[in-house]
Amino acid sequence: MEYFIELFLSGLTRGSIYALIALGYTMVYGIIQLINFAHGEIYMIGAFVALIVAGVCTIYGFAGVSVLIIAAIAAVIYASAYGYTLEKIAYRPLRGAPRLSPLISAIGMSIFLQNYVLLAQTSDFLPFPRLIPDFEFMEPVAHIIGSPELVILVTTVVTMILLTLLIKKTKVGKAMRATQQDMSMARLVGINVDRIISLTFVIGSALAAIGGVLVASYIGQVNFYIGFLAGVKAFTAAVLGGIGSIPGAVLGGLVLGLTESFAAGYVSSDYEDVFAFGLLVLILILRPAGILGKARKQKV
Amino acid sequence: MADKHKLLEVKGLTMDFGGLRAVDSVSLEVHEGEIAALIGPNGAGKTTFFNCVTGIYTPTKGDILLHPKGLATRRLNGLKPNKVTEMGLARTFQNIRLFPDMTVLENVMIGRHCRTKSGIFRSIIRSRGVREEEQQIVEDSYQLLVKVGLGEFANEFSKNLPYGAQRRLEIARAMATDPFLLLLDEPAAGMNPQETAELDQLICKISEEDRIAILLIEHDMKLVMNISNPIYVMEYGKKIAEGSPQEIKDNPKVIEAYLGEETDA
Amino acid sequence: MLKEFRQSLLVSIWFVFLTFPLMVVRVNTTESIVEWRWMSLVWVAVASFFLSYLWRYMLARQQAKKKVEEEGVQQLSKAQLLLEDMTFRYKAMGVLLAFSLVFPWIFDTYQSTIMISALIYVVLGLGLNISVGLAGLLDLGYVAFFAVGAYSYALINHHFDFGFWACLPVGGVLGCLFGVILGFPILRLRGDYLAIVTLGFGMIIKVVLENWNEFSFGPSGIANIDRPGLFGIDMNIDGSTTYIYYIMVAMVVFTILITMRLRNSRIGRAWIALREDEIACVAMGIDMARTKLSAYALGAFWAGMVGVLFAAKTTFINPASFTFMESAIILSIVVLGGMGSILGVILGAFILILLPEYLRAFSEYRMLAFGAAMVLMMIFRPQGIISNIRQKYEYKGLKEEADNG
Amino acid sequence: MKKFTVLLSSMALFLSLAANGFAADTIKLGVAGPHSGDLAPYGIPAMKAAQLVVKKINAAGGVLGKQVELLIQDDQCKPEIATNTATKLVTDGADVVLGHICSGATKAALGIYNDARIPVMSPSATNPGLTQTGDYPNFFRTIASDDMQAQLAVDFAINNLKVKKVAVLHDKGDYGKGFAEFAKKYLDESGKVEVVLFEGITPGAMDYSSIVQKVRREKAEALIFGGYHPEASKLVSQMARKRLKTLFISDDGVKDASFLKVAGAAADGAYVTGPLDLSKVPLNAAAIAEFKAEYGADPGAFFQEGYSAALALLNAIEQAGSTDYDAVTNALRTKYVETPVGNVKFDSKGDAEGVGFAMYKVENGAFAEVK
Repeated sequence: MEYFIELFLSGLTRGSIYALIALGYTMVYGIIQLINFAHGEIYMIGAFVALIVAGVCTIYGFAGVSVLIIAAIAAVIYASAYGYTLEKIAYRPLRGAPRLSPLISAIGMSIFLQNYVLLAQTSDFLPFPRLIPDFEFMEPVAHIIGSPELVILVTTVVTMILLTLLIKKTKVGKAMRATQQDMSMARLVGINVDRIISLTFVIGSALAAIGGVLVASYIGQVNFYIGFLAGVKAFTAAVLGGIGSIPGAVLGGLVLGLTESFAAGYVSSDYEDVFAFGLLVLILILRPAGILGKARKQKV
Repeated sequence: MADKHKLLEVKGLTMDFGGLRAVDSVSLEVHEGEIAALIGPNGAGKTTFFNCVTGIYTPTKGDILLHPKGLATRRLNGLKPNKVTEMGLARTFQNIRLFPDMTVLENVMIGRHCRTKSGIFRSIIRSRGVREEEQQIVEDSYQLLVKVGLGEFANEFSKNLPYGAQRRLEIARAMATDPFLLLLDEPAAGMNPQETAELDQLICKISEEDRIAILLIEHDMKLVMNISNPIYVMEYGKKIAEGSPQEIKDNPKVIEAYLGEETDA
Repeated sequence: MLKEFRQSLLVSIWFVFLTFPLMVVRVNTTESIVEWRWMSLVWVAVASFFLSYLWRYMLARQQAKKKVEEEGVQQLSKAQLLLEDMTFRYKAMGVLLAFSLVFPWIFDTYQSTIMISALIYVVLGLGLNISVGLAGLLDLGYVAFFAVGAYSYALINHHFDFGFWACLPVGGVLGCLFGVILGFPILRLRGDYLAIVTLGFGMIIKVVLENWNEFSFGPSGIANIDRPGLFGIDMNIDGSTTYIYYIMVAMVVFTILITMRLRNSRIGRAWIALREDEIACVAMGIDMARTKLSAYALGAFWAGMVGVLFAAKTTFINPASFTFMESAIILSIVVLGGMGSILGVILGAFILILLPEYLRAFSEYRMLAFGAAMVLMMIFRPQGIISNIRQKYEYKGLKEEADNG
Repeated sequence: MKKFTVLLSSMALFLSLAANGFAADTIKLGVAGPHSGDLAPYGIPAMKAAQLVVKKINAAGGVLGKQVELLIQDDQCKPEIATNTATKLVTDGADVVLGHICSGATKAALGIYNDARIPVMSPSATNPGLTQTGDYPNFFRTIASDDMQAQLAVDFAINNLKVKKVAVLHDKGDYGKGFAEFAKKYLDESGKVEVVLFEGITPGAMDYSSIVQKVRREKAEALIFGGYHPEASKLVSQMARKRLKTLFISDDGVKDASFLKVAGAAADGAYVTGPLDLSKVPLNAAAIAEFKAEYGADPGAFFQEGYSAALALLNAIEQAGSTDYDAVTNALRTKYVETPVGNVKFDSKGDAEGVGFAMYKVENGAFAEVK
């Protein structure tokens, strides 16, 4: 039983990170029906910026939680800026182009950003400072769930509540939902659609950056390639949950994380990825719109 | 009229989207040689009705029966669109759906696909039979283009055609599938009066020369009243009237439905 | 003028801000050293300032071109007109073929090996072109079929000692079979879902090859695969390379011939129609599932076949050769060359494979350039280097027109 | 057809003659390995070592009175590129080749060198099959093979650490899985230890906490990991996080400064195998000093092995008195040569005699040899 709980918690931790990244995919897809393939790279850039800022801060004498906060804020700002620029350069000129074009552009951007970081920094794995302290009160259960896991879970839940509030309660959120429903209609009623799209990228990138900082301080290392697999998995999560649906992304992330964790724990980690993608194919065959996705009738 | 062969018979067709009933038990018949029309205000469910008949949607309830001449009756519910087309029912689209990066001629040649049969291996070997079939496709398609008045544009990209010509190209493409019943979804939308008049003639010509029955959705009342009989009227998913043009003109329900719409427009 | 300047200045400042932490700062936490590379900041500032001018100019040009096209005027560049000219085409093809035949006698063995690699990518590009370029099915796991072909030869050769020629069709057929098996459940999916699922399949095949030691010998791979045989003649490395080179040339010619015929056939038209508009396509009586499956499986066929040759050429294969990056490179060949265009794909393969080979000094920037080129191509020249030219048909009416006019 | 083959072979003959003709003025030492891409850190030190050796020897009059010329080729550690670079080196008339770095690339390239009868010496390809299958008579190496590491790790676990239950993990890669499989084989053969877990982990996966929990559930006393340092540091960090006290034993791929840096305190107490401590070998210190003088930094991975291989190859040509294949390989097998990895000659399979591994323990952020 304890083993089950252990696996459950590590699946939950991993799943909530997937969920954070998956939200960016799902929000962007909901609005412009594009798989933002470079989203995983935004996550990686977030982690890298946090690493650099935290490193500089530590060397110049800051310490403890203040470093974590400064680094996280820098990561969020920079990831958002990259997300914003990404949309402006690689996707906006392609609005109205055949569907394959922005997707290929996104793959190109993903390769570009990876190699940009590789060349600007290094191909080595860099140590990420352990910014999350070990809490005293967690010590008795540390072998099951450690402080970083707790911080990850709490941060994820808080972020998601904030996101839900933003989308449900604010004017901007309403505009986002309107744009998602019908872009041309939203434009007619005076919503600045371009700005809403930019904003979606900014929010999605910020969430990815939070995920990046959390993961990096949890596992303690960063390199230019971490975004690829994380991005693919998070996208899988978004599709699992039903792409375009925000609760779907969260659910998909958790389902995927738990599946991987239980598969590794009870079967074998040899075929971890096979389980993840197998689940995806299975769900897509049984429920093409994903677990929570609504089957959208194509307008003819 | 009763002695004419019944080609399409729709009984109590109902289509739900989630909680929304877009089409509510609509029945309709099209006989041989007829030009039937389905009219109604925007959002009445006409296009949804078409989509159900042509297999793009699977209807929630009701029967769609096809009685090809000399063949057994087939129920179309839930059949894939390409099967429906193979059975001799072709359509055009309200918002034009041509293949933009193919030439005008190729667009029509696609229509011939389901009536021809060269497979992958034979296409690779390109035997005499395949070459002959290919040439036949080209000739047939070109003849259709000439018929709709687009012969000179054969090698243009279809995206470069003017709007009215694109509509006619859609009709030619649908004709290429050798249908006995043609479903036209607002063929005159966006056309000027002269183009509409030409379309009017074209539809009559197809009906008379090719012995193809036609069911059309249209907003242009003049066109409908000129050429179609019978006319079915839908509003809010329900059929509210059917009959000859004269009967429809005098039907108070229809007048009400249209007057209501005209104030919007 | 001033507005332009201000805009460029803003862009420049924005990029300086954007690239600052990654390009300027390098931090070594263990030794507490921060390296500040201010020079790169200057480069970024200057480059982004001028590139933003270029960017705006190109965008404006693109817009203008679009407008002209919307007005229905068809533009064919001089190069395209030249290509349309049949006599020129035949002459050019003759020269190219002659050149490719004498190539190994003019250049050394090394050049031939490089050329073989490029030709392998030509075939891969042409194969992927069938599913992506013609039928519009984005396949991000194409390398999986390449792996199927390579492993089928390596394993059959290892266990049963069958030769290259016997395995060549087997590799192709197995690739095709895998295409059908994988394609069957997933081809109902919408375009973007297909992309992620194929990506997943690519990864799954690699994971299976890595884990299933009894079958695939795991990550250590299979060594000492036989080179192609020629009536049992013993060949040294030079001879064998030349021989493989000719096999490859023949295979490319064969591939071109067949894809050309397919493209201009009833099947090829159905693929293109499917790419253009799925709904209209099925409404015109085309069986979507079968058409998609045939495109996907045929694409896989070429990958499988050329995989056999790949294994025979390197004589050693392991799962590390079949990564997502390979799929991405093949995809960029198709995209840069021009989706659907056979000549474009060939040119794309040569540029993408040969250029980095000869510009070894810049090899670090290879992937960076690939990525950027994919984005820029999509924005400024979505049709690729050489856009697809549609076939013109001869019909009776044409002659009459000419007589009348 | 016959004509064609005649043409083919005469052409080939011409080419090889031409190559030999050019080769007459200098001794050509080919160097192949990853010099770009993410694996470049493993290839560049050996390349620089070759440059240093050649510079020194040329300054002293060269080999057999001829100057030594370097032919450097990048293979990015990819088998398919390695065959191209090998062909390039053969075409350019290399007499001996130092390389390749990765086992996969080496396997792919060796056939080509073998056909051209060129001796090849790798400073780093540790795959046992390279020497033990006897498929590659032209192959030599200045590093010991993986099975020796695995043997050492297993012996150490059984005899020194006295563990009874061992979990074996690997990164599914060529090197890591090979090591893990040998470790499992030796553990099973010993009969004293139970292998409770044998699994691959996914490099680049977000975390390894499930597998760490699994190691705990199986009550393994020691974990033997085959792979490289990024995964190893992730594993030890997560074990520390989960308060798992299982001993960690790994291979040479983990004995890297990055492991200490990235894993930090969690690395303390980990055991890794690595080449014997060479600080006592006089030539080793000299080689490192040479490097520092030239580049102002510490040499990276496989520098000593690369330096030794370059020395051994050129020495063998000198001893043989020609670049003839049989003479050179014979010299390599019979004549001792003083190198940074010790005074070595090569056995009939191509492995260097007297080159082996030692066990190191991480103590206070450094590797310390366990006696």
